[in-house]
Amino acid sequence: MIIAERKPMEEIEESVAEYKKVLVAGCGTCVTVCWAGGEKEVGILASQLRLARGAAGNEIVTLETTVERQCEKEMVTEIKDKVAEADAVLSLACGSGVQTMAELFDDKPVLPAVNTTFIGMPEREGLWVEMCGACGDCFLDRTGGVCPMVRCAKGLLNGPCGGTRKGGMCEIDPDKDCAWVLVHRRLEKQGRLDLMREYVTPKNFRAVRRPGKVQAAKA
Amino acid sequence: MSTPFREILKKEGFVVTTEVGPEKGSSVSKAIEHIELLKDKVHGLNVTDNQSSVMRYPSLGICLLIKEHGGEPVLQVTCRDRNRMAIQADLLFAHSRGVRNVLCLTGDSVDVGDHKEAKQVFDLDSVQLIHLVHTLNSARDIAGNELSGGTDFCVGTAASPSSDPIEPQLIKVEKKIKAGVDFIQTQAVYELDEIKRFTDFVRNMDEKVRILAGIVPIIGVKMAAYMNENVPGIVIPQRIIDELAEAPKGTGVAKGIEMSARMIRQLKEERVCDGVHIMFIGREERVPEILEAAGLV
Amino acid sequence: MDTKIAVFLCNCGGAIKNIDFEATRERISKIPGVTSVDLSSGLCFEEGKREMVSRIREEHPDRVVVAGCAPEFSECVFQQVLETAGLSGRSFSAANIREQCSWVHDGDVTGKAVELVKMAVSRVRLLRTLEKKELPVSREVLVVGGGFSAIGTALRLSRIGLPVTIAAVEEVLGATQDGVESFYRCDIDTMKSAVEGDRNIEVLTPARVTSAHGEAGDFAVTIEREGERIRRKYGAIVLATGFTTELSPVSVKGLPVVGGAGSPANIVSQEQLFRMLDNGATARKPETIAFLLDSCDENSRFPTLATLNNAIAARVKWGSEVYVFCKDVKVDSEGAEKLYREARGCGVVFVKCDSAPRLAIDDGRISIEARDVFLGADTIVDCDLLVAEEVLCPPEGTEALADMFNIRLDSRGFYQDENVHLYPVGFEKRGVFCVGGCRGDLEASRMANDIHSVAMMIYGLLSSGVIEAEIERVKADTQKCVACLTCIRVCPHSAIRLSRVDNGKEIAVISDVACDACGICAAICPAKAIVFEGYRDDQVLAQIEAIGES
Amino acid sequence: MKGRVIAFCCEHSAYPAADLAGRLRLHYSESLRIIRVPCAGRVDVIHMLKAFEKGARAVLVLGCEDGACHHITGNTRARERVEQCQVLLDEARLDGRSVAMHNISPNAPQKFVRIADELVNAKEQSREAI
Repeated sequence: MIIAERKPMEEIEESVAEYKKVLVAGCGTCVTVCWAGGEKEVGILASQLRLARGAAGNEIVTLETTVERQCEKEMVTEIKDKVAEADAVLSLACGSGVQTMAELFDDKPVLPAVNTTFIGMPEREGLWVEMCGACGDCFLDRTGGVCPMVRCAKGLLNGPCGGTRKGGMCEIDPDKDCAWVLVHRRLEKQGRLDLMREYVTPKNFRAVRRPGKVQAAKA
Repeated sequence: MSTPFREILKKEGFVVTTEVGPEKGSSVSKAIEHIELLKDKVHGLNVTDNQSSVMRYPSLGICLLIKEHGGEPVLQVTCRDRNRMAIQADLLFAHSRGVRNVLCLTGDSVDVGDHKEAKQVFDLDSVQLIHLVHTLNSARDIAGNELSGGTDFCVGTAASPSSDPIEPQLIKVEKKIKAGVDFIQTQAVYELDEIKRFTDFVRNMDEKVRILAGIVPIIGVKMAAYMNENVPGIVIPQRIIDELAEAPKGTGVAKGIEMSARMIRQLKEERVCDGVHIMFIGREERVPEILEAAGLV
Repeated sequence: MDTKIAVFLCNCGGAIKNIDFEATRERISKIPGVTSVDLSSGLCFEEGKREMVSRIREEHPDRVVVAGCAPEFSECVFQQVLETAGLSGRSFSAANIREQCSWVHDGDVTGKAVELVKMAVSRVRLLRTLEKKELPVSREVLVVGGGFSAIGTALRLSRIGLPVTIAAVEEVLGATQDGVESFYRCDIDTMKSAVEGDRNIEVLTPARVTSAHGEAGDFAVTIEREGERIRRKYGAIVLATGFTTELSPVSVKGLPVVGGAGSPANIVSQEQLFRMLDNGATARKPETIAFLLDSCDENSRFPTLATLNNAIAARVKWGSEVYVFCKDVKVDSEGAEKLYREARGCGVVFVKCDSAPRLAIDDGRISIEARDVFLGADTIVDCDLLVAEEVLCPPEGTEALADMFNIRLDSRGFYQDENVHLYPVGFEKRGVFCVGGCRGDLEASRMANDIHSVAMMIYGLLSSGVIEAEIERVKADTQKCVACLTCIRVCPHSAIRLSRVDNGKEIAVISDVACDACGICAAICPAKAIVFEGYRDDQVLAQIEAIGES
Repeated sequence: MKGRVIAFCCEHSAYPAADLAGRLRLHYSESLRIIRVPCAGRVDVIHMLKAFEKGARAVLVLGCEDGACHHITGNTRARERVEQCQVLLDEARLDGRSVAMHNISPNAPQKFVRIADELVNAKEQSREAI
């Protein structure tokens, strides 16, 4: 799932400073799940904006909506009337949602209210960790299902760097596991440590050509 | 010509630079040949940086050779292969060895080169790179730390006046000029009007920036077709293709030289721009012929 | 049609003096939707209630607001009145103009009273009624454990008519206490034969609970016994897995001598000493015995009783010199004070020391040195038998059971009961209970108390065969729920699970039985999908809206 | 509703504490308005923000004493949300101290009155300061 977090209020406020009526648009999928841009966050941000602008004597009118998936044109189209009513759209969707909205309503400024951070999973309630770097060349089969591309601070492919802390923690953050220690534990448990001994050739960074495109097999 | 390039740029005259392409390998004999041949005929020798994303002998290495042989090198730096730390370190080294001119470029994508699976760095872009050079010039690194000795680089960059659409390109040129450049080399251009418009645009912003029109001789119909097809930002007009088509077989190179020289004369006489940058890739030894035909020697 | 709201103003038999009820009535009657305002002086008296019923029958309001005393006492009274008059009890809202207005302010009390009524009116307007259902429950109870408290609970439940299954990991019931009943102060044999003769109790040994899910009245449990898998439904589950003890390591010059290999034979546990005293198996009566107590574990109720009993027995039977090294003697257990006096009386010496005693072993004799707090000097005792301090621990498998029933463990790994003052034997997970040693440092008399209270609670829950529940009081909107699992992770009552609904979509489904209506989920839901009737967002916000309106 | 102070009171602790204050005739600021909630954990950030939008001078969230929450984690959740709300208010350049969380037991009416009065007075002073 895509993880995002809300931008600092100051930044958001600055981006809508010149607008009087703003549509605050949430997304009902990934960013709802990661508490960054669902209906609850839409309500909070809209209220906070009204309070801030009201206190500054520069009142703002907010409209609120949450689209099931902002990265789908068909779903975004459903809110076109609300968009038409507003001077600008403040989107709490991931970068993909913001761009879909911006493309569909290309005469309106569509402004991001969250920073899209990574693809991850919840470690516990309210805490998400990065799991996948969308490299386009998955080699989790060789690493016991732990991706060192993103879970190692240096993205190393052939084992840990020399900085692993006591207890198998990362040199740059004692709260984070060294990915290669995790790989080792996992492969050891499965009796497949030989996999870790194999040389991993330099990564094929061409696997995802930017901009990425995936064409599904024709049905 | 051992006058510093920066001084040349300040003078009224017509500036001429050309390129030395490093070889793919540790041998530098060919480069030395070209340096010896060209160093006194032009104001500056550009050394390409893994040109077309093909891994080669480093630009910086050839620049040092140029210095050793008494020429004036222009160090090309792209953002593709090095992050901001490596670029700064290289620039400090270059400066310590007398290299004084830097051409700040984005760099081609690795997709077009011979290491297609490589990770592209692009930690910075060309505008940020220009800022970086100025920061070093003020004796600081871009993290804000003071340096034991700063640099004093003359900063250049490149532009594509034939791009379509041109507007976004011009906005970027505008940012580069604001960041501070002493000269701009253009991508190969074949229409005087285009250079004129570009020069006007730049002069409007900053009169002091010198513009060197990019000259790439076209030596055959096939080459023209290939470039039109595959090199973004280059448009070879039909009249040039026609003229090449009429040339007798085996005279393509001569024809290309002739047409380039004609264009250089026009540029100089009509004061369309401040100089030229001649890129005769793979045929560096024939650059003097162009210069001669254009009356620049 | 607009909602018709009837407001009843009550001056509480004149106890609300400083509010101008006439003015209040006038101002309230202007609130849109308020169709009648009645004044009363004693709405909760029989006559007041009768009057209220007849007014409701006359006026046919959809909703009722009572402005008077605190709803804490009167809410259920008025809800019954509404039901008598044919309205749902959920059509009611109170305006607390007595405790939170009249009695605490001077000034414009009438103005505030009007505002409080407005708040109640704006809330009551938005209330929805809920369907009530009687959900059938299983009356069978599973008791996990095979010791004193497990058997005791099973017998007690059986006696009040509930069928019981005992599942214990031991080979036979009472294995721990076997042979040392009087050490544990329980008559396990009699209890065991009572179980054998009880057709209402089924015993599964050695058996382990391997999975459990569901809610109060309806738990599906899998029990494994010797490779056989038994799947059953239970209405309630009692955890009675007891405790074990470990000898606290004692070290001599940094070398552990208890708990490690090569531990001297003359360092024993309380139970070992009890057996020695009981069967006279020791060849030579120890001349001097020392006990260590409470130097590393504060939870010493059980070890204190064991120490006192053993110390007295050693004095009386063997005539040994007996020393007890302790910080404190905790005598809050039943009979402990008496035992302590008896021990002192028969010559047991208590050495109060504020730090752990130091030990030295020389040729089999153990020398104990400790600073006596009262003497202010070091005391050295050479003994030929040392009774090591015992620390209570949860038995193996406690964590697995806690995971299974989603209940918390305290810092020492015992079951953390919901609220030690209010519901010591219950958990936040309704229908799951714990008794006895598995919830900490309890002695037999307290265990017996636990057994009584858990039996009462289970009787209340299951005896009628049904649990009455309001349907969908807290509910996740099928359309809005994105199955983010947040509510499931935060629910303190483990009342929510992921479930496929009719259209095949997986969403959070909240159990009407297990839900305790706290609303934590509704507040945290990032999709605003959880609707908590009575405290919906709009119902809360409507009250805020009504404040200060005039 | 300019100037009102809104107190979200948990029905297991703060609400009975307020009632007890009433029975003991302990006076407190008239501007206090109590909204009854089943647990402090029910109070959502948006409830607090909307109260300020409506012109509330301050918002109080009152839950059970630490470790004695009827719903185990409700009071700690409430505290987290109040802290979040404080940040949100500060970000909006309002005074984050206008919202506060307190733990209270049902038999502590004096504490209820003290908390209420302290917040009301603090806000009054800060208004005067402005």
